[in-house]
Amino acid sequence: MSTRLSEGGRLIDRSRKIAFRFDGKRLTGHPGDTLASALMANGQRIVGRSFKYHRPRGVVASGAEEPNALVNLGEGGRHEPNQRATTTELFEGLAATSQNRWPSLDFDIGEVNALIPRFLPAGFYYKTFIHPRPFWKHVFEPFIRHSAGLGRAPDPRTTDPDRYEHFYVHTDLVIAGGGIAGLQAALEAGRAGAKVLLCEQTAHWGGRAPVDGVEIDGAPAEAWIAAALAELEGMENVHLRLRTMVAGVYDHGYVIAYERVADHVAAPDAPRHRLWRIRAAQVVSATGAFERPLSFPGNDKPGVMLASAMRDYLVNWGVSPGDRTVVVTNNDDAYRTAIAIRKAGLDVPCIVDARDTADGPLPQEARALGIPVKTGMAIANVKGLRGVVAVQLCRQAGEGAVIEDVICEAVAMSGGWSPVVHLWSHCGGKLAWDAGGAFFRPDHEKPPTSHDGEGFVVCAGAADGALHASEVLGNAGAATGRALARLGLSAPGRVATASAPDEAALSPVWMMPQGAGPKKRAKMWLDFQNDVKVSDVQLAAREGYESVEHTKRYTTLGMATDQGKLSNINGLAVLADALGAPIPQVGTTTFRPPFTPISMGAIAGEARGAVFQPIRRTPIQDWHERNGAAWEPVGHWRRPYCFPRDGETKRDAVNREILATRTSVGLLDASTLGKILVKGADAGRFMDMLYTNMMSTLKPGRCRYGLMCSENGFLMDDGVVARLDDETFLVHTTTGGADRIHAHMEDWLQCEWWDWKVYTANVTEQWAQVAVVGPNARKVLEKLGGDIDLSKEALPFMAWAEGRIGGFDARVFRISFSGELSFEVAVPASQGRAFWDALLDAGAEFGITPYGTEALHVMRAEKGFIMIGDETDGTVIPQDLGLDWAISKKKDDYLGKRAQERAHMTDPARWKLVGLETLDGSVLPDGAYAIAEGVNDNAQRNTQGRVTSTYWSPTLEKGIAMGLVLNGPDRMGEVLEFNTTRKAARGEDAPTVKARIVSPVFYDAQGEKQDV
Amino acid sequence: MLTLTCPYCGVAACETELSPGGEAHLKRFGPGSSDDDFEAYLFLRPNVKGVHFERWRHAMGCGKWFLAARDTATLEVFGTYSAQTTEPPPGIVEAIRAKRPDWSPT
Amino acid sequence: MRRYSAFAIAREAARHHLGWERAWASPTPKASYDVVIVGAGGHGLATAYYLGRNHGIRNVAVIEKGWLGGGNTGRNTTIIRSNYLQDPSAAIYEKARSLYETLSQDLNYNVMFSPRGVMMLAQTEHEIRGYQRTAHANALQGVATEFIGPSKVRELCPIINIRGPRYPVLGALWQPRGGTARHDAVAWGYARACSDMGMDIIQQTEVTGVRREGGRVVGVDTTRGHIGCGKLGIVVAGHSGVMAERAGFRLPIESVALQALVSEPIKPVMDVVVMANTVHGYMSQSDKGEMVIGGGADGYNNYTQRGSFHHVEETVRALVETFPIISRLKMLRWWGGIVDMTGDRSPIISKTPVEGVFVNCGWGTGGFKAIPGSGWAMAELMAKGHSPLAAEFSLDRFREGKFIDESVAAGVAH
Amino acid sequence: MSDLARSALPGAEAGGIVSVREMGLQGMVTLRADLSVAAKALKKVTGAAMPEVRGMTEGEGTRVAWMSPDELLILCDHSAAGEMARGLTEALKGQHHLAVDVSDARAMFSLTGEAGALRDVLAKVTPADLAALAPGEMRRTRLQQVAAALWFESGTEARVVCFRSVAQYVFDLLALSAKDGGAVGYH
Ligand SMILES: Cc1cc2nc3c(=O)[nH]c(=O)nc-3n(C[C@H](O)[C@H](O)[C@H](O)COP(=O)(O)OP(=O)(O)OC[C@H]3O[C@@H](n4cnc5c(N)ncnc54)[C@H](O)[C@@H]3O)c2cc1C
Ligand SMILES: NC(=O)c1ccc[n+]([C@@H]2O[C@H](COP(=O)([O-])OP(=O)(O)OC[C@H]3O[C@@H](n4cnc5c(N)ncnc54)[C@H](O)[C@@H]3O)[C@@H](O)[C@H]2O)c1
Ligand SMILES: Cc1cc2nc3c(=O)[nH]c(=O)nc-3n(C[C@H](O)[C@H](O)[C@H](O)COP(=O)(O)O)c2cc1C
Ligand SMILES: [Zn+2]
Repeated sequence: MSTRLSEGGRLIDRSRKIAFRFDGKRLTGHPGDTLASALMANGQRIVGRSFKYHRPRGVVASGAEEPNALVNLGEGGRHEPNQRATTTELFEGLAATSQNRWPSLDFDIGEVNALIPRFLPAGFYYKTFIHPRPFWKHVFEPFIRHSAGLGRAPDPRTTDPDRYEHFYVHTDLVIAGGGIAGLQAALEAGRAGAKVLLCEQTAHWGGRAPVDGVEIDGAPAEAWIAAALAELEGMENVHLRLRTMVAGVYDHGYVIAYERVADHVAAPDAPRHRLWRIRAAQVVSATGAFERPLSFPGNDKPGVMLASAMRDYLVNWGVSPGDRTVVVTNNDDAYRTAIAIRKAGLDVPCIVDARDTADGPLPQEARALGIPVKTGMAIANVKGLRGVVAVQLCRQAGEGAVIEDVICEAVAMSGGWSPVVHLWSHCGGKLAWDAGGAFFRPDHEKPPTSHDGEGFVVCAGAADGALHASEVLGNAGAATGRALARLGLSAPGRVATASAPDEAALSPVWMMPQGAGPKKRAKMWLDFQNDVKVSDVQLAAREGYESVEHTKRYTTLGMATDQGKLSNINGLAVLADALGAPIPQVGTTTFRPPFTPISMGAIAGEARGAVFQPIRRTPIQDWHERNGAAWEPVGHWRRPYCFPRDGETKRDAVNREILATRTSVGLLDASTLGKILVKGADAGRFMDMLYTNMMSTLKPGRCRYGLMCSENGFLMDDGVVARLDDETFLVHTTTGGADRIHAHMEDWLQCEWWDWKVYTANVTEQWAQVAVVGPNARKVLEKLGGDIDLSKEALPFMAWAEGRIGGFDARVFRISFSGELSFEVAVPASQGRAFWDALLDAGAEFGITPYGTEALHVMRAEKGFIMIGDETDGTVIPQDLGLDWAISKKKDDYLGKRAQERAHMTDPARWKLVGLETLDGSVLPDGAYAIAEGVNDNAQRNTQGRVTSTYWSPTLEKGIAMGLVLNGPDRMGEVLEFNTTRKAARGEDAPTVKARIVSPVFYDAQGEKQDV
Repeated sequence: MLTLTCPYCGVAACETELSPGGEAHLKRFGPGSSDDDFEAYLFLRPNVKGVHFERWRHAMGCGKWFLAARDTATLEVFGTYSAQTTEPPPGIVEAIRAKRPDWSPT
Repeated sequence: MRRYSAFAIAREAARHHLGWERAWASPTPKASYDVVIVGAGGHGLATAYYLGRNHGIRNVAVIEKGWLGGGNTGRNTTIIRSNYLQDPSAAIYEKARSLYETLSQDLNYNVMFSPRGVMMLAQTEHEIRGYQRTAHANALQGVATEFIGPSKVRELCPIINIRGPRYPVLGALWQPRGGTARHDAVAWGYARACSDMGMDIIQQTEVTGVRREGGRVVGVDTTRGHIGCGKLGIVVAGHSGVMAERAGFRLPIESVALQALVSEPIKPVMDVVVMANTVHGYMSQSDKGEMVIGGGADGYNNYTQRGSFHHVEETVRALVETFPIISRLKMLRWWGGIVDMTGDRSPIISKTPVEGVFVNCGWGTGGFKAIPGSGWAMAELMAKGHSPLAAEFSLDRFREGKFIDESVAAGVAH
Repeated sequence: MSDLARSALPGAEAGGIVSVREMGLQGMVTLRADLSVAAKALKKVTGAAMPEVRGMTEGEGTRVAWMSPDELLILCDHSAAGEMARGLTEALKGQHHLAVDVSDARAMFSLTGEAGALRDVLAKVTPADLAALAPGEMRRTRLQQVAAALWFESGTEARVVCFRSVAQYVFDLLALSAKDGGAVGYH
């Protein structure tokens, strides 16, 4: 059993206690503990269950590479699954529960899987569950899904109470990793005057060196680290950041870092996470190295840990892994663990070294402490069900015949180290195989390249393969020098020298013992979380999943939450061996961001609630809000759909608004309509290219409705153009069209007709625009007074005028989208709200009624006016809509004209716009199709038209619709059958609705009402 | 995440301040042009894996369109330049040649 | 080929799984084939499979520059649906979907087609109208879909924030037999079946040129030498432009990066696929427990299989709003693929200006779901010179203006 | 009509690590012209010299900011903007140009606080390189999801201009970023 020692623990504050809970048990730890160290200190050996076989698992690592110790953290809205205990700082009141087990961690029914893993090899699901067919959906898949996942999902009835934010930074250098390599790099770059951001993912500086007893410039590493920090803190150009993980490196020096601002606090009054979005000219990856496990049978049992992690728990947190620990290794570094354990007063029954000799300074020191060193040996088996109780030793060279049993509670394993090359690789940096160290390290010749085609990442220290302390600082110095040189800077000052006892070469060991048979190989874990074993990788190779990417996907090796940090290299080596190919030829899988998982909350940043998306507001929006508007989003605008009054349904409200407008006067906030000024000597010529109509002939003072097509011929926008003066047009666009059309204009002006004298300005938001509509519209405006003559004679239909209405600066357009007498009045936005209020006042005696977009839509449909987005859908040309009158025959060219000459566009069989009226007065269903005889080549029912808009008309008291119909205009009076979907989904014959083809103008066909 | 320098503002703009606009230096074909020419103008693209000339708009900035020469396989940028030109200017061609000696304009 | 079954697993378990044979062979290329397919993605492999199965053409090689299934087929978010608006689209996607229903049995390889249902949320009035139109079209196309209300949406997917303050859910287009499948298995299953028919799948071999004589294809140059062929199918997705250039023509295609991401795995909370086009995001939960999330496409040409961060930011932002529970989940991995976008965002299955050369591409952001149908149609076109399913997807449509535009129905086409 | 006129968010204020305030009505004129020949007219009407690329110049009660190679933004009294636009049109007669009052199309905010905190708050919402932004230089950029322009009035005050319709969004965004507890301590 693991426990807290009476002394030691450089990171904990023993003077204070912290209470926390695990699976409901009340436990205590100290400030400085991680959840993992605190659990171990409390003797909690099993901390989780594996994914596939539900095997009991203990802590194996001490950092980001941990695959086992994942917990559900927090409660209610703060519940977070899959939190890594090794990187979770303990805080008062922390509550965690174990995952992937039922009913309890110690007794898990799912563990039955572990008894039959033989029947569940890699990819077993591809080979079975095939018959009978419906069983997959109804039996097999639910079974698999039931055992899926790790952590518990958050409760949908709760919401995350925390806030998140982004932070943009531009800097010369980002340094990832605050070990001695990262600190050295920061010192050098700082002294050279570069702008530096140094990020360390944990809560403390210095990395491994203090744990490993490294000396720098003759003193313990900690002294140098403290001095380095002091110097760095004094530099204006250097920023230091703890709890900040560099998550990804992207093209052109874009770097994402993930700051856990408040994860170590119970209920923070601060953003929980801050996502740093950094532009760095250069990146220094001083991310260290990961220790590799060894693949021996039973290497996944609770109590088997990485040697370096065990050392971390002893030195950093004063935690003993157990009274007796066997160390198994293929290198000298792991002897440090044996020595540390022994020095802590605990027993190391033996060191099992797969190499034939071990006589460097560290092995000698271990022997001197009385620890037996067994060379050429291996572990044949780990005994114990819920954790280690003994190991059985054998010869590494053999097949696993047991030579002796060694009683122990813990095993420290080390298979060597692999540089953390993730950040180097994210953006395309290539790797080289280092045969001596048996690892991949950055190939300096092939760095990831930036916008200038030059490398922009360097690796420093252990991350570059400089594993031994004596090489680390020199390597970091040189790497930083390369990065600085690319910045045109050079590094003054001295690089410190670190020292540690020499280490002999490791001997690569990918399987232990090397001759293990299939039974043993099926118990050697590679990917701990996903339960991928040596036998699985070998199976993949045997079945032809030879590419490392196939093996990964077939076995799920490296796809767990640690992303293969623990043992991908072991897996590759096993694959290479199975294929008889050299390791570098097999290569690695792709390194993808993030380095360790980051919260979705942080990615979304502040964008939730009120600032999820901008809501564009008109100057009159407040009034709409206060008067109970139902909303219709249009782009980022949010327009009133209607204004339901007490007890009214939306439909009631729409009908009321329409009738009030048609009989007296209504009011529409039309401020969202696009308004673009087009001015210059060539403005007329430009307008003629933009619109299908002839616009250059429009007279100042007059308005004209126009159509705009894309160069591909399709209708893209419509609206009224007013000519302000000889040189100036005011273009009205649809609400959604303003920015798009303005950009479209600028595109043509800047990129095609750049010699034309035309300027545009988008003045949409300068104006509040209100449509005053209905037979009493003129009376209301006249009541306000002012200096504009609003009479029919002075201001006829399709004219505009400028002046004052009441006290307001106004432009009045005599245009109508409803068929009624209508004035669209634009006033400066700042006066918009006051103007609206004044209209309501003046109109009170006429029962003036604000209306929303739905009333607008119904009224325009009653008049047979098309609506962009309803009658058009990106496939419709003006000719389809009977708008030929708006297509100038006199112009040689306009945008879309050439496209409209293509075969399909001139096809007489194109569907054309008509009105539709059901025989029974009902409303046609939205989007219904007119059925035709027979089926097409693909057995789909033939059709001959479709509904484009359909409404209940309160004016006419019946359903009205528009649609596109084959030869429609020539078939007036014919009755079509439209489909419904009511029963179709159930496969039954759906009823159809009969409707007659009529003129699309249902109301006031002569246009008498608008022209008064 | 590209950075492109707007030739008008001189600002090294983040991709999120820009909007992309497809291939540059297209020649417009209008009424009277052949079906072949018109189809090629609207749709057919070399879509090269390598040096690409393209349009960008400094949308969250000066609002101007500009052109860029960029390698689509490495994202290296050889330069940005005015949109008011029908072919890559000599300076850009030189910059590309310096890095891609085998490259020739198509 | 030995058949896969639970029984076979039990038998193999007894001998430690040492007896399994290769799923597909690793042959040396022959001097020539009747048909060469370039690209061992889902579409290329399915084309080969149906050439053999439906048309008896088995002297076929599929040449792949990397590892089979390693293109977009191996990196997509696996959504399968056929609730398309336009007739030609609905026809081919529904053909594909119905083939998916029995694909595991046909291939004797469990591709885990899971018809758990796909729901496309309507969050504006405009979207409601659009989806109602699609539902009407689908009813006549033989595609079973239904427009459902918000309470049904909540019942089917309790983790959706129906009353989202910004875009409340107003309804959804629901295709109960849409769903997902295991993407890698689709490629592997077809590859195994092709190999079993005696076809050669030649991996790690790039086609570098197309040889023509008198305007007709006679073979291809590869990194492993010349290989002759009677007919050539180019099925290379993101690399279609590059291959077309090698064959001497241009395509209405641009290649851009599309991104996706997965969360860490959690216990099942979501049994359906949800697409929210107003806010631009979609999500499903895999059988392993990860939330599988699709991001947006970059707007510029790109061949790097990496995209820009802000597309992922936008997607995640949209999904946190739609599914608030994901706020405290963590993104595990994030990647990109290079998709081939056509001028009307619909695919191309067509003859080309070079006789004997056929092209199948342009599936853009949404071709995984089409794999069986596309292979079926492409094989028919290559074997017989005509396929009703492919007819409308020919290259001529760009010249004639006969576009198949689906953007009306869905902002994104996954 | 100043008594009827309202800015986008009259009186809106928020405090925290910096203070955010909507500045009320602000006159603005957009001028598009060939800037190489418009200097005289500009000087005459605004009293300000032609600004350099991205620069700002001062006139009598006016400010002129460079917006693009053929566009300037003139800041002036709200009540003077209409006249200013007409004056420019007059002064540039015969020359291709467009001058228009856009005062009401925009909203303006002032952010004040300690120099570091001020930059920290802005760095939460804009990808622009703030260190490269000299006082008196205007940067057009984005504030998270919307376009905006910003500049430093002094070491401890920044100004932000955005479109009127998104004023509430920008205010909320800035207020949230300035909230207590959100100090970054970077700048
Ligand atoms: C992130 C993402 C999410 C997606 N989500 C969905 C979804 O949810 N639903 C859906 O239906 N679709 C989705 N798609 C689209 C779908 O993945 C693709 O449409 C589909 O996989 C294309 O298959 P393919 O066989 O045509 O291409 P690929 O699978 O890309 O295969 C093409 C193959 O050609 C090879 N090749 C290229 N050039 C050569 C050459 N010169 N010589 C030899 N071989 C060559 C490539 O290496 C590659 O293996 C998504 C795509 C992406 C990128
Ligand atoms: N003797 C051996 O076999 C051996 C092997 C490996 C390491 N070492 C020792 O390790 C030390 C190497 O020093 P070093 O500085 O290169 O490495 P280090 O491991 O000491 O420091 C790396 C630091 O980077 C941090 N980090 C990693 N990824 C990060 C990311 N994405 N973002 C932010 N922070 C991140 C880590 O938390 C750690 O603090 C030396 O003391 C060396 O002797 C020895
Ligand atoms: C549906 C789906 C589910 C995935 N699930 C995981 C997963 O659980 N773990 C993981 O590491 N990657 C997962 N991936 C991502 C792959 O590891 C890989 O990133 C992706 O296929 C792209 O390939 P590449 O990153 O090798 O280029 C998944 C991908 C897809 C398409
Ligand atoms: Zn610019």
